Amino acid sequence: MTALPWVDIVGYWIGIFLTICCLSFLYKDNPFYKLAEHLFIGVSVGYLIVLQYGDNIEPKVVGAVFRGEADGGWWVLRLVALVLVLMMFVKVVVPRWSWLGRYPLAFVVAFYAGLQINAVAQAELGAQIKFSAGNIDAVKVDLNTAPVDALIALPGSSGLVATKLVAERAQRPFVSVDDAVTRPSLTDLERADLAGARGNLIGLDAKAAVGPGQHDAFGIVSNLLLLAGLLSSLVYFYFSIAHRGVIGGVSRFGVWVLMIGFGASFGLTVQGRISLAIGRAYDVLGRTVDPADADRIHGPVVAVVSIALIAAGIALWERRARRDAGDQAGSRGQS
Amino acid sequence: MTRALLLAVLALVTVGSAAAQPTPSAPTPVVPLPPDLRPPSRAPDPGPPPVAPPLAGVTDLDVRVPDNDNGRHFAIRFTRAADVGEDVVTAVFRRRWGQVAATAVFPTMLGPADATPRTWSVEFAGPTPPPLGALAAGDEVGPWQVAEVLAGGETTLTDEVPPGQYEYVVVELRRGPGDTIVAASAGAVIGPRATEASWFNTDRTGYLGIVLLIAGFIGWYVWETRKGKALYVRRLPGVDAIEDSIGRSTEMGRPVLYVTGLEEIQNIQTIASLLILGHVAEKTAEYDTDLTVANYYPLTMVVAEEVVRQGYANAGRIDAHRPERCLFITAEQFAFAAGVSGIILRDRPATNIYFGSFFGESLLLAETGFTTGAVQIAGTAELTQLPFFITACDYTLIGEELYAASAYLTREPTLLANLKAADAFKILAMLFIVIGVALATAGVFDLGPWAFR
Amino acid sequence: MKKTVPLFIGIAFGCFAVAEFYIPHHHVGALSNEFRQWAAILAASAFILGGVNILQVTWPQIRRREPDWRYKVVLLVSAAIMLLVGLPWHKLGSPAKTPTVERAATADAELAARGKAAITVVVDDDVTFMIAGKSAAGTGRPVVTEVDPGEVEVKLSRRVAGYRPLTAKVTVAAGERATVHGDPPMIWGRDGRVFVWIYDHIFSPANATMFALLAFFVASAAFRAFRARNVEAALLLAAAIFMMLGRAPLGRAISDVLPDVAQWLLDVPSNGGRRAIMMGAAIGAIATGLRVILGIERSHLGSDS
Amino acid sequence: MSAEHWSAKLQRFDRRWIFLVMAVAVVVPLFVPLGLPARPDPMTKAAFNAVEALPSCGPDDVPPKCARVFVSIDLDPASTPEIEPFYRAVVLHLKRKNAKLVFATTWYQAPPLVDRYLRETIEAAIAPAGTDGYDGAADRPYRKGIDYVNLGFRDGKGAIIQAFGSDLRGAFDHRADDGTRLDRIAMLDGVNKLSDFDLIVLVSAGNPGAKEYVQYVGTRNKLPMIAACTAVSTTDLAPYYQTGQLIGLVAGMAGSAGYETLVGKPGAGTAGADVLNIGNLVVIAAIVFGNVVFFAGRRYQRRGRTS
Repeated sequence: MTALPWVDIVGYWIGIFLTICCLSFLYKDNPFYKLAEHLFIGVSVGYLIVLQYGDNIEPKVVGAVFRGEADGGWWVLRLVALVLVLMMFVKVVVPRWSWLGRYPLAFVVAFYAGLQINAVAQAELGAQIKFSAGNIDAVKVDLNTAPVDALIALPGSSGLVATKLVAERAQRPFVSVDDAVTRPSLTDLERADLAGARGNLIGLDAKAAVGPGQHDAFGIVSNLLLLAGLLSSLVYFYFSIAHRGVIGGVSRFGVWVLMIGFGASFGLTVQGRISLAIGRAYDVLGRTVDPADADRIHGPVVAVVSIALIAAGIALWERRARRDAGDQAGSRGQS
Repeated sequence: MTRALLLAVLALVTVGSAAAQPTPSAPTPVVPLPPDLRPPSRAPDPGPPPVAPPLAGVTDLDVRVPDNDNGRHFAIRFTRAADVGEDVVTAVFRRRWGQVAATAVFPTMLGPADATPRTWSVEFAGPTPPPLGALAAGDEVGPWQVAEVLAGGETTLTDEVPPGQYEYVVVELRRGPGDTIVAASAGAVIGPRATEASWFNTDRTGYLGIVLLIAGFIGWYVWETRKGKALYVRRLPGVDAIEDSIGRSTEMGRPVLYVTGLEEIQNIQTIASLLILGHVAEKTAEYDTDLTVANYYPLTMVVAEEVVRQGYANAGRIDAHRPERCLFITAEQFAFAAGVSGIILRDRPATNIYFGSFFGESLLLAETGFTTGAVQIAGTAELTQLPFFITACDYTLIGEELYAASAYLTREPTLLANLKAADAFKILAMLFIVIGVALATAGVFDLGPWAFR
Repeated sequence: MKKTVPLFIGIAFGCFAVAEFYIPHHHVGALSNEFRQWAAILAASAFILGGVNILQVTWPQIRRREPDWRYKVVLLVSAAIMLLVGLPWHKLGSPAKTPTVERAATADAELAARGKAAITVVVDDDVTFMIAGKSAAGTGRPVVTEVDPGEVEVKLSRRVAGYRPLTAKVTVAAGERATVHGDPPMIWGRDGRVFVWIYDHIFSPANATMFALLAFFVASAAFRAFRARNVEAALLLAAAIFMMLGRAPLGRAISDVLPDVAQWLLDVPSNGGRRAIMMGAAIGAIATGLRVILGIERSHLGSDS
Repeated sequence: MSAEHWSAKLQRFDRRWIFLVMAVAVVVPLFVPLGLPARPDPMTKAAFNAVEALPSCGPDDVPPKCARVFVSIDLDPASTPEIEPFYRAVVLHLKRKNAKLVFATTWYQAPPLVDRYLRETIEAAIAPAGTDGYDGAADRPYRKGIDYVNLGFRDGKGAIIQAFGSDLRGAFDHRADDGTRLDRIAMLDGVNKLSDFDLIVLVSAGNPGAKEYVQYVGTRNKLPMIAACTAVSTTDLAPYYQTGQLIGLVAGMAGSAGYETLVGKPGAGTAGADVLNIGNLVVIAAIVFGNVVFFAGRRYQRRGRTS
């Protein structure tokens, strides 16, 4: 692996300096953050226009109309798109003709609204109604007769475990869940997995049994709770009646379910956000770079130097700001 | 040797197949050919040495247009012989029906039922020898084209073809060493079949039902409002706060910031946000407060500017409209968040309104807004960001409340009718679910999968 | 004319977009794809309007020396640089440079005896070359590699992105010596040296750090807002703590029940609420979409002034 | 001035102290590792099983003997910490099975990242024989056009994903990222749309990503899809996993750490997961402390009124 050129090493230094500038926003809004912010916005705008031209305008317009690569659509149709674009430009440039701009906007807004109606009707509404209107009875998987993919879905199970179970039951049907879990052909790791997943609330014992038609009591309760939560939350979104009396009670229960859901989602996100900060620390400490390069970048040293520089800069800026404020107060006399 | 063998394949077609084979779909009349077109019967040329014992061919060949097809597919089904070997593949050939071959006299596979099997001849197969080795989809064999070579023992195939009429021949081929073909069965023939594009996808009736039901309810309630019936809707604190906080911003002489979310016009939440922006602009025009609109996509900025202009025009203050206050920041998530944080900290707006779809940066905007003491009203249907808005903002419109905000702000009868329609459908949906659960649990009938395939 | 025609255009395209979903016919599908291309073109070309808007907003602030005008200069300059660097300038200059190959006049008897050929590669020290699958780092000095006679492919490339790799096909007979010179040229445009450098060292660190700020804001929001003022807030708080303990590996260390509780919280109440919001939002979205298509709500069609 | 009651002082607690504590909580554990085991959750195991179920074949075999997998890399530099560890683990898992890989992305920030990933993990072996700390099967460098193809980036959000579902070649204008025509690449024969792949792996940090794939193509043609997402999108995608529209879901850094343990090659995910614990504790402490301040403040106001 050849050595990293100097230009890139300086690049990493600039990257670390910008990282500290952005972090200084936590202290307060300061010149270093403003610099990083405007630099970041400028670069991103340039990046976007280059990409949009390369990916949308060039192939779809220049390519389609001038090089005749219009896939499917005849290039005449593509000219209409050009006309719509011009009308949109006229709206911004020539205020007097700005009503022309309404044609492309009307097309875009209505067309996308139409597409979204069906996409939402199918994936959000139809699919969710279909799955909510399902059977709430939770029947335990019968280890002796269930197909392979039902066995895979069991807690602690996997593709390999499932095939082994099928082979085992062919020789000798299972007598109990314990019997199935301790069969010889399972490896120690698989046995540990299965053992770890036992439990009659949501564990293996709740989901699986020997013999047909056994019900998972906690599963049924959970399904009922889910249905109750769903219906009461829907009542919360009901606009036509004031939330008082019985309706008020149900919608209050609905809000509680929503709040538990939001709390769970918040708790999940905390973990995600922290891992971002960890990732950032990794980059600055040079752990996501080839070790040979990391030695030449000296990430931690540059980070400390940047922190010192920016801290001093902010201190200076604050003293000057206080002095200016002081002068203004002084010049205006004791206000 | 194998070259001749394959050429023989398409000739060794049981000529009588058309008569014997019952065409399950509409019985296409076999058009007897006028005499002059029938090929001159010639003694079969000496031809290839004796062929290996023929394989058992496929039976019950059926080609039909699949349901809800877009007019470019055929569903081909056949049954293979029971004892067919592992090394036997099924080759499906197709040919456009009715296309008279340029040079050769038009021979038909469906000629009269003379007993002697037709042997392959140059006029019939056309000048170019077929590629014997790797027979792959799309190869030409005389006038015939290989639709697919099924090596995995499949017995069904969906063939994609340009619209038109086609004939199909399905043949079993035994592959010898080095991908050559050592034996071939008699070909089962079927045709002509025409592609049909269906005009309605029956699988999606459930979804069409939803859309028509909601449209019907909207129409019904709009008609109700035309009859002057007052519609009651419960209070929505988030929306009441909008008008109060705009008033508060006017008193404090600080601007109102409106962020239209991080999605293009492609997303319905952005469209809803822009509709609300129009009504908010009307209010800021009345109260004569500065309105700053931060947009993520340029196209959204263009529509936002048009909507704000309309708001100011409705309030009769078109002169006060400043188009440069509709900003396109940038279309990069965190550069946008940095830019809007900058606006929040430096312009110090008294009201921050975040309507539309937001992602990770929602918490950054909300926390920055909190430090400046602004009243923050958020509204989105993004499930992942609602917890942040609920914790960090003063008021939050959850999911459907965002779409209802326009109606609440304007209290316009037609928009209130929309709310009533949504409520009516909600009752229907709840009933559907409860009935569905009851039926499914009782094991009587699965309502869900029946309605929504 | 100014308002009614766009309204009808909206209704027409809106209804087509709704109907298209239910009609499998391939012509309808092709037409719908074509309209999608139009919308994509409109969205993309609007970016130019975006650039114009940024200029319209920042240029007056610079001219009038408003506070922070220096930063607006930084914004415009960096955007301009990124745009310029994004254009493929290298296509304008001299045609693509190919590596030069020189053959030694006399065959090398000793090599011929062993039935081998030799290829010497002379490249700078930051160029790596690959001969017949084996790659090595250039050292500025000639490097000799023995190869089997016949056609040999020599690939020269630079480790850092932004340079176009060069390949030379050299046919050498037994005993023949060939020297290959080459210098992978720097390219401009989207995969260009400067564009990728700016992306790697300015764009992505700033982007990653702004995202990482959320780790701090999550803590301050947790401190400020998760206060058990009422039952709802208490439930929000309890669910968040359970989820945090349950999902983190530490939670499993505390007790095996926690991950199951966290998973149950995710599967039952959270899903129930989630589905309700999804369905409610979907109903609202469809109603809004229909309002726009049927022209009940027209604020996006602007005024007649 | 009487000593200010401690609870009143607490009310004016500056939240920037919390930032400092979080900064320490993130940086310090990086130098003093904890080494807690990462136990994969059921959804991550389901994703692992989906890849494990793919047929494995020899280095020179061709489909249909080899599995063909479509990998959509939709992330930006900011979200790599959570998802990149999963990407590296799943690519090692796929390469062990010599699956043919087709890469694409719908995020415009992703192309430079995808090129770096291709250089580091595809064209080079991730875990050649004898890598320490890894006893699984070794993987080999992949050859462009034979073992993998990079289709590059296409903008258009849901609309372009819908195009992938119906006409993948047309959506990429019949060209790979480096310009070679798709119909000249043998491994893509017979592949015209997403349903022609054996598995679809969605490395998705947000929008467009796994949700759009489910919305626009998943439900329509019943595709086998597994997805990795940031922890925040877990609750967004969990319903799709429950309904089977996604057959596996690797959520956040904890998910990536779990997948790494399943593949048998601990990496950045596992190391990061350690640090997660401390960070989580800080947030929980902040919540508890916030409540202490709240209840103390309320008691102080009530005491203020009565006395």
